[in-house]
Amino acid sequence: GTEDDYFMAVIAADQKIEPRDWMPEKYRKNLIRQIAQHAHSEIIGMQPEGNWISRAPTLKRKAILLAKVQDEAGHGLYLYAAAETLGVDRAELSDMLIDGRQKYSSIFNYPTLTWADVGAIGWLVDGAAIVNQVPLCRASYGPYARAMIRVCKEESFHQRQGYEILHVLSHGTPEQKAMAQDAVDRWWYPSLAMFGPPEGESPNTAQSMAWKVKRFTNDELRQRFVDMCVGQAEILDLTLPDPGLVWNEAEGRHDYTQPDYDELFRVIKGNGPCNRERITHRKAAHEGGQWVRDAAEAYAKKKAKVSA
Amino acid sequence: GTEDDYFMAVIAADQKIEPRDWMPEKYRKNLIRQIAQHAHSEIIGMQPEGNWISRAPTLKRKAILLAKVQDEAGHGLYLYAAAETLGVDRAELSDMLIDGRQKYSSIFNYPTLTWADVGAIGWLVDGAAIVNQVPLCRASYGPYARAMIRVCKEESFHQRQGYEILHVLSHGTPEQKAMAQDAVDRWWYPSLAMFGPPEGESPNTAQSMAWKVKRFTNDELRQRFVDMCVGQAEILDLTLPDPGLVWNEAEGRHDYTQPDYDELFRVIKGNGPCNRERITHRKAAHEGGQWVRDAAEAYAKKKAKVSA
Amino acid sequence: MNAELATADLNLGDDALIAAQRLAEWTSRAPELEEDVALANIALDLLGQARMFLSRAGDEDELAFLRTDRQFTNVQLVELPNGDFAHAIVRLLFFSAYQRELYTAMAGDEIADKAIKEVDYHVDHARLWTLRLGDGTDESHARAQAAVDELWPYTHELFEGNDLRAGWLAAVEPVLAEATLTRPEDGWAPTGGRQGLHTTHLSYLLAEMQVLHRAHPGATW
Amino acid sequence: MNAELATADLNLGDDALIAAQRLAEWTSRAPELEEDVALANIALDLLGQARMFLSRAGDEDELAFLRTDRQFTNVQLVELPNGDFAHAIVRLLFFSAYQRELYTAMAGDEIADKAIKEVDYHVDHARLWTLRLGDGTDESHARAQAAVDELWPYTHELFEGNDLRAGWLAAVEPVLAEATLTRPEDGWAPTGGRQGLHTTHLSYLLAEMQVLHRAHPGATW
Repeated sequence: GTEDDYFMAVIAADQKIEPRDWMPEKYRKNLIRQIAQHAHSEIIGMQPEGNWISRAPTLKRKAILLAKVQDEAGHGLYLYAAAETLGVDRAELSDMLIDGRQKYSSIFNYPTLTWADVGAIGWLVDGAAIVNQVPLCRASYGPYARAMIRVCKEESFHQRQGYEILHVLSHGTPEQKAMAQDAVDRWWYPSLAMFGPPEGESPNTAQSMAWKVKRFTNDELRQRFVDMCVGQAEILDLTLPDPGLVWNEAEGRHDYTQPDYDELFRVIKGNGPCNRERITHRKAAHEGGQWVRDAAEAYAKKKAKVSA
Repeated sequence: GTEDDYFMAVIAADQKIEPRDWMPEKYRKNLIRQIAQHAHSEIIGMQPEGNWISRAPTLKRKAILLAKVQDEAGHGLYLYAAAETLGVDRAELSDMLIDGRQKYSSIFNYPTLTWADVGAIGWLVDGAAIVNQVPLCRASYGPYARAMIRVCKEESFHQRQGYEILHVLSHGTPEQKAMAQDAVDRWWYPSLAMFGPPEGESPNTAQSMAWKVKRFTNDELRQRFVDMCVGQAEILDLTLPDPGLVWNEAEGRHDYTQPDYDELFRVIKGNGPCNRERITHRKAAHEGGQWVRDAAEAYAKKKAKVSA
Repeated sequence: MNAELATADLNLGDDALIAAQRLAEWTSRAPELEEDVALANIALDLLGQARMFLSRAGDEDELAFLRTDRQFTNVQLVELPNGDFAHAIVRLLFFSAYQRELYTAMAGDEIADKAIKEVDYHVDHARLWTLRLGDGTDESHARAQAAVDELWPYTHELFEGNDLRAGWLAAVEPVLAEATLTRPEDGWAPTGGRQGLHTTHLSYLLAEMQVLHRAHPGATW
Repeated sequence: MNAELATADLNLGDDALIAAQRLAEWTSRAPELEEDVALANIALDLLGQARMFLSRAGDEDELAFLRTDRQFTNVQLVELPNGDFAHAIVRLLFFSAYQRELYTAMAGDEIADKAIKEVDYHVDHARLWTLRLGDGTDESHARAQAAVDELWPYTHELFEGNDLRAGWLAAVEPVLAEATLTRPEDGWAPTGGRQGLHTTHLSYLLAEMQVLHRAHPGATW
């Protein structure tokens, strides 16, 4: 139909679809799923790093970490707002997170065992997120693209902070260096798995690329991430835990060992080390806050009545 | 009457009154009050020392402290059993503790701020308790006297353990020694106050002495305690925080500064540092355990029905 | 720098640091996302104030991570364990209204002048939520009143050695009244914080806060 | 002493120590006074076992107080935070039934032979309370079932590298059945404890347990 033609023309011209524009129902649903999953990831992502706020080793590090976790809450807010322009509301999305109908990034189902994990999350997890997200700043849906520009800017700041934490540790005492290496050993493969399964196994890729919601395949992005990390690991004086990681001169890229996708699917299906804990925590905060939200609503109604 | 004559004759002959014997109502009530207060003190007394079980500095000290706190629960059990022989039940006594109708020793309304407090409680608080309690092993009411024999035996073991903790600390590092002195500085006057106000201000003393429930005045016991502590403090190489504490050659005893009885009365009336916390803790444990006691009762009834 | 000022800096730094530590425990646990942002923001402000005061008194990290609870001189109000959200809000109201009086009285002091703008916002945030909770539902009213009753005794310690209480009451009482909350009678007035005599909660808070720093003596982070 | 035995001693010592630490947290919080005595008694037994195993592996206090969570090799089951009394009882049932199988299999080992009598009592105590809770009131049944469901996945780790599960199931399943509790399906099987990969709860437990010892390096107590 004409609407569909117009929609595809906007996409083809690399223009933005805006909330008032007509869009195919599948495009809308797909976007809601993707944006909500991203928002949920920010919210759940507060937990593993939040775990170290109370124990940060200096006051400066405590302030930086607290600010970072606060930024994640902020990202959650922009992203929920972007999703709301597509006609869902936040309470509904929140329920879908808690009851498992919508997912969040599986990376946050791993525990943060030491302070160095805060560094490794910044360097590797935020690093992978940026590689994933930078192309989304050009996504065809306007509110999403604009939210991503802001998110990516802050994420890259976080990534540098994580890198710096690891740099200090790896140039510190032997115990600190061991702590940094241990964290990188544990976070490397889960970070690679963040790009999703290889093509063919990822059901949404082709359509998302046609709609310019997604612009590169999982494997392209993963490769870009690996290539980026190798040089940084050298400066950090830390080893990436993959003996198969070597420069391939012919291809102009690194060969590397794929992550264990069986593990990824186990974690996605709910059986990672922390899935239950993450959802229980979120649920407790949400349900425990019901009386507060009720109070705010009751108060607002009283005030509206008085001023009416 | 004849009953009263017989009762007074038993007392005069230093024999024991037993649960089946007639006794004046005031004697019974007075005893219930005293035994219950003692039992409550054991139960509440678990809290200040329990505060250091998780943080004891060696596994051996952890075991000793845990065993001591367990003994206190055990003392609570014997003493409640002794009170029950006078026709009250434990649930009632427990309620009276929680709602403030019955008291516990005010000493337990002070906080245990450092590990050395565990030593100071053993040395001073258990020491004062023993001075108070040894005469009660000869109290006229049989079940109480017998419970006190067992309690006193264990208390004197606890007192030696506390003394030993302080001895190790005061002969340890400068920080440990300072910690020990700080604890003694804080616990000395509250321990002196454990013997109650001076005579004339203590309403129950005269009657209790006539009934041989109590055998010495508060001041006699306090003097005995002070005289006992002076020599021990010297061996500990710790200072008792009273510049007025001097040997009185003429009287054959030490002069000393009285504790601040205004403070004692403030604490008794509920305004010590930890009164609210102690009762809140006990109440939470008691109320939080209601469903467990209900389950045990329901199960016992089912089993009784089956076997009937 | 005279000794009196250094003590004042320690007191104010410790107050702000421990308050920040408790508030930061709320992170990812707030009743709504906006409040997660707001509480973290306030905790960050307090942490910033703590860093400035402690740095003026000495080395901020040595002071924060290598003293025992017997050496901290914060008021007991800020060290009490977190309760529900009403507890957090009422404590913030009481504490930030005190900070506002104090920083106003310190006018001309570089740190106080900088912090006063932050504290104005904290008071306002606490005030708005106190109204919503006190005058919201029956449940929120009961919880807010319970928090006021529990925390009121600990406010006396804020005014030891200063004459700020009248100003503080003039700020706090109208908020409680508008929130339909009863201002408790004055009575029990726990004390000791300024002399390093704390509730037993502080040593647990410090055990957690200091564990990593202490496990690596002399390390750089 | 060979390296394998030292590792086994560390594993068993860490299991018992962390279990004792959690159980001791119940002190003064039990639902009745008799149970305060009983839980403290069991905690003392476990602490005694921990001391014997750790002393055979090295210096008990160095091992208990100077390792990080990445160096502890207890199973995750024992480090999980305390829940309600049903959680404590079900965990004790699962853990002590495992200890009984293990110590029985170790017959001839001095420590195991001594500990087995204690563990018999622990199993019996846990069994009796499991029956009372499972077959008591609706509320206690629901709480007991929730504890069983939460803890079951963590029992798989107990049987890594041994063949004790059949015996354990033969002991535990009839207790659950008599208590009218449903034995969960096997599924999720969290692991890592034996390799020093723990839940995030352990490092908090250790921060508290070790704080005093670590604050005074080299001191005698």
